Amino acid sequence: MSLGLFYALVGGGLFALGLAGLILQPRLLGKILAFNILGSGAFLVLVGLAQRGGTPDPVPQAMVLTGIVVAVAATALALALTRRLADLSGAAVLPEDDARAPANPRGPDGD
Amino acid sequence: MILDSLLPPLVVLSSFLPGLVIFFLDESRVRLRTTLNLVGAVTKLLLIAYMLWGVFHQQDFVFRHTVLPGFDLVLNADALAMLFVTLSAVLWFFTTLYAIGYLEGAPHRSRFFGFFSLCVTATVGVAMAGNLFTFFIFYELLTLATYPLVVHRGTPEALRAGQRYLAYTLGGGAILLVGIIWLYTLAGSVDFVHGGSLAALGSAHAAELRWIFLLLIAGVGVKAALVPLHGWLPQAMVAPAPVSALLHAVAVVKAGAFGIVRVVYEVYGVTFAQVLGVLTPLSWVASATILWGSLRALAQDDLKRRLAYSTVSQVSYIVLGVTLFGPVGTVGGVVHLVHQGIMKITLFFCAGNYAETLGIHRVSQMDGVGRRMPWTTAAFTLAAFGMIGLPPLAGFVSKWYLGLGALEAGMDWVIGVLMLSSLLNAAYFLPIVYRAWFKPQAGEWPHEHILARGRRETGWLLLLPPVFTAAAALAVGLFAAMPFSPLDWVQLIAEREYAP
Amino acid sequence: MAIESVAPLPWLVLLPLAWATLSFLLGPSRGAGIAIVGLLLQAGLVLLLAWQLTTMGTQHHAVGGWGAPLGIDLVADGLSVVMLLMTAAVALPVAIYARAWFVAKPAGAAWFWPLSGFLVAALNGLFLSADLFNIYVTLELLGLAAVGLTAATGERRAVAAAMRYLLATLLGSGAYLMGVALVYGTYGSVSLAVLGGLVESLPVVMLAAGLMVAGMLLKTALFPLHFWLPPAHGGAATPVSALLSALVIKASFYLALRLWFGVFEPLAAVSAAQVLGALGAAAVFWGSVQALLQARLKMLVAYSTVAQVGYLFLVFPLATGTPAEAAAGAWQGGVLQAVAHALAKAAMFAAAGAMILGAGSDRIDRLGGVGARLPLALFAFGLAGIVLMGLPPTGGFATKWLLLMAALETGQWWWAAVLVGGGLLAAAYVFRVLLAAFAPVPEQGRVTGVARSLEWTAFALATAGVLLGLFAAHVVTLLDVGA
Amino acid sequence: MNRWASVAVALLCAVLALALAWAMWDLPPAPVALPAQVAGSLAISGVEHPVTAVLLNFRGYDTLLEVGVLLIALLGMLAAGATPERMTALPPDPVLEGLARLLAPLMVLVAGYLLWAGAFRPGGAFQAAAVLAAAGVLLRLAGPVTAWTRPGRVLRLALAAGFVVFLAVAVLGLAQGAMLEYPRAWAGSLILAVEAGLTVSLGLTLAGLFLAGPEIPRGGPRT
Repeated sequence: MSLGLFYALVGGGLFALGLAGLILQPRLLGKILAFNILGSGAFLVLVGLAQRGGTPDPVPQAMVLTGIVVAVAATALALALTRRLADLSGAAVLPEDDARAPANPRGPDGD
Repeated sequence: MILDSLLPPLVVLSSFLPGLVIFFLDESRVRLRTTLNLVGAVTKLLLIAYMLWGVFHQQDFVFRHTVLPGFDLVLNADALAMLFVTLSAVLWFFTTLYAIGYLEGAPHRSRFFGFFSLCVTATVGVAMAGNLFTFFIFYELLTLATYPLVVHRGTPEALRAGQRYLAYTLGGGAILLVGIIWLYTLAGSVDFVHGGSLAALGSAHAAELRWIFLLLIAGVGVKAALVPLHGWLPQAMVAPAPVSALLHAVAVVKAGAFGIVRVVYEVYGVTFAQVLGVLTPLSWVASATILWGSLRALAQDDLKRRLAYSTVSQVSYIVLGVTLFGPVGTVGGVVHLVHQGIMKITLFFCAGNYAETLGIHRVSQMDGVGRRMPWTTAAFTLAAFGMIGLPPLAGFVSKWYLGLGALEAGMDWVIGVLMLSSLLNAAYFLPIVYRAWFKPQAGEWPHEHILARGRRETGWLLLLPPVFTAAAALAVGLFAAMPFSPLDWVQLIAEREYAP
Repeated sequence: MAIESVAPLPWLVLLPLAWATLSFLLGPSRGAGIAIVGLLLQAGLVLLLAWQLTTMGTQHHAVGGWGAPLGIDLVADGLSVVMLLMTAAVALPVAIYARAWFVAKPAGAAWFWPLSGFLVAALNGLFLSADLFNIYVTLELLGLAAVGLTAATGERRAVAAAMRYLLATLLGSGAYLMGVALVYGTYGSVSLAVLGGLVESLPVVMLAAGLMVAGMLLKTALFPLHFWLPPAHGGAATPVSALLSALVIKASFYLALRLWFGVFEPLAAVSAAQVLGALGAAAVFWGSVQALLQARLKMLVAYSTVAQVGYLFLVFPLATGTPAEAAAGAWQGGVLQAVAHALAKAAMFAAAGAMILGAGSDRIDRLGGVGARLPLALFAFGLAGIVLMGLPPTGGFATKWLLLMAALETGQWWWAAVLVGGGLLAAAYVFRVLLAAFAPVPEQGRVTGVARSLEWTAFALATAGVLLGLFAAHVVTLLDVGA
Repeated sequence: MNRWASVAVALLCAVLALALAWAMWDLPPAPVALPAQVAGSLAISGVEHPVTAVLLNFRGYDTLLEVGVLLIALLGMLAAGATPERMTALPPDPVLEGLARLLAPLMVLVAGYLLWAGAFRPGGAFQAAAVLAAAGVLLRLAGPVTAWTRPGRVLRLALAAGFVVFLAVAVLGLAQGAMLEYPRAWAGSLILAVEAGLTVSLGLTLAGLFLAGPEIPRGGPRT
């Protein structure tokens, strides 16, 4: 087994781990961490699988750089929203009832 | 000629465009709105007069626009189309006049007249549809345009009636659509062709074609108020009188009956339909509807409800005529399309006049109304006699040809249905006429809105339309043998349909 | 410069990026004017592109001059151009609407213009890209812009919805990225053109395709992955709701379609397609019933989107492993449904927004009097509803027609039942609103007027949805280019 | 979520991991060999390091959009609204502050080096920007820099500058025939210009992801 393939296998495991965490973690911070694990898994597969033959490949490396920046941006936005939500509702979790359109506590003022 | 092919869409647009403009007009622009209405109505009549002349001389007016591959929007002004177009355009003109008088000072008139025009647009489209797709398009448009008219008053009762109306008609539309598409996948064409186009498929698909026939007839039968699909019609009576007049005489119910005519004659072909054996069951349904409608009418005290059940019954004469195999039966059925329209619109105009002038809504309140409103009552009487089938009125001509057609088709039992139904007609119309003319007035009128001024018993815009249509009901019976009478025109259609 | 030499492809991405940046530089709540000008130019470019397509066929642009697989290619075929037309046709009226909306309701206005500029750029970029990894970047651009717009009112409900939406969209693109990684590892390229000739039925490719399509299902909110959609679409500022429901979910649907019937065609299994169809059918019924039960107008409209998304996925069973002619019809029907729904749903949200603004409440039972005071908005709502019901002669009908034909031609009558039944359910929830708005009000003058442009843009969008049905043949012709 | 559902999710994810491993285990070599193509075109790319060449030339379009992603993440944070300052107030620490003031210029220098080095060895705009952003975070934590809720005109210009330069270069390329096509002779300089712009903007944006949002309570951040 080449080093590249090893990375890729680890990446696959991290991806699955992240997926499980994203679904199962109740707290938003946990979900955000899980997303980062999931993303890292995908990056590892991208770089590792392409280099399983041993030759380094600059294309996936560049792609992963791009991907990391995107992930940083997404993480930052997620953290900001979490903080904002915690300020507004007092807890960094998603309200369970939201999908069912709760009554607006501030009265029927539309948007 | 390019212009000739543009005439059918122009006829459609002549009410669509004014309707669209009216919809966005401010409520206070009474004069502009009236002008637009009348300009549209008159333009339509002129266009139709020109086309009638052309169709008589075997000229074709066909418009075609491809919507999707294999799906053409076709407007074809054939003889049958022109019959219905003329009927609806003429009656629309009168109804517009009537509605202007009827709604004077009422709220939401822009909305009303906007949808009113859309409604006639849809009817004209139904009439000129050259294939089932086009028919379906306008058939559904008709549903949508009439819904706001039915709920126009906005009362809980009206809203309920509207809901029921939608449930029936949209359901019917969905069934119709499935039938059309099934037929199209089977036959590759759903064009209206003289003599039908399905005979070529032969008996290999007989079972499927019977199912499709059921779907199509059920789809259009909802609007034609065939029993047991008639439940929406009596409820829709909450609409203002001009709407009821239009619904019963011109637009909705007629579109359904007209659809049955098209399906039997020009999709299946009457000969092929006979071979498939689908006509006889349809004639049973029609007969049942005729008798059931009349029986229910007997039990109604509300004048408009009584008229509504009468419509259920009368429209099935058209369906019955269609099922009588042979040209005479065809004449009887199709000509009733016109005759019933003229008579029924008169009756609804009169009912509207009673309600609007004196607040009379029930048969039991009509004692002695003939002396207070002689012109209206005279018109009512003429139309009622026509419905019963007294000679020389329009209804007599229809029933005469239906009877002859039944004999020709060897379905003698239909005569019995016709006679029984005429008796029932008499039983629910004659008491009204008797009360109106011969009973003394019993106390005050329920709610007198419009006072008599000299010889004028009510507003002249309310009075003139029923008087004219009643005169027409007499004229089409008296002069049935004259060229260009409805009967003459229908005989032309029947000749073309049964031509070898 | 001759008009033939203008290359619309790169400009379709650069132009919205430029006006987005410019409006950011101008500062908070600024930039409506340049956005509208930019969108007008964009509409012109797309029309030019459509014309080029019909005369010269599929259009290509090799970014950086390298060409695939080293560089990234932009390709505009019929499907791309129809999607681009849809984007332009929705974004322009919505921009005009938004300009008036934020005057009346400033919540969420601050960074609306730059965010929506990036959103439009992402959409255009996604529809044009022929490179799997580049598509990933456009997906993320699109998703984050959409989340930012959702959260922008700063209200608790909106922020919670945005958070839920963000997690869903990140998970979706994460799964997609994993698929890209597997594909690159297997074939050494992410260019659609290169992969087109290489893809075969290997386990790793099946896994990649499964992950990518699943990611797109989540982003398109196909039942039962729709949980994030109603609060996000129902809770955002109205112009945002219109953009999200009309356009954003279509991007991921487009991608699912592109992949399934494009590079992954050799793997497409009838059984998987039937599953997608079944989920679509469940979405139609679940979404419609939920819409019927909502007390709030915008939530009703949002659940209607859940239902309408279901129709989109009927394409898969109808066009996978079926005879070529039926498959072509189903495919056309699916794309037309995406466009018809985009126009109608944007119109519906716009009209709903105007009605809510006028009535001062988004509760459906408080809409009484709207019919009298805001007839144009209500009319637009009704027209849009008719498109969604699939009644003739609208775009929704053309869609339903094509799908029904395909269903009956291939003997899959159960999908026909879904189409017909779904139309009736749509009628039920649309007329529920109309009924409420027709109801007379005891208090005179409770409903106030709104800016005219709010009503007119809704009406224009709805009319476009209707006219689409009459001119569907043109769209279908365009769609066939390069298909 | 109840226990059984959790177990089911965990099991499914485990199955996914195994499936991924099995699918990746014994793959034949990829039919397309991009590294060779990259190497073949490196000489005309304007830079010597292959990753930088891919990042800013061959797939520069990805990078252009990715800068957009960063910018909208920042916009999204700003749009979601300001939240009150939640940082626990540290006592003013002259040592910490002094150190930060000393380190910051040094970090800017390192960023400059990384930017320059990117053309021929690992490094480049992103690495440089990350260091710049770290400097910003450090200064914020140590005190001298305050948080910002709404960027002013100058700050907006700086935030967007990198993107604007990149866009301008993309448009410039159209004159050559394709978006982002660098003229051969100018490729190196243009890429450096883009990278310089990006370093500033990305550094600020990344720092902004940390700095943006908190509303400064009355009386300054430290009270």
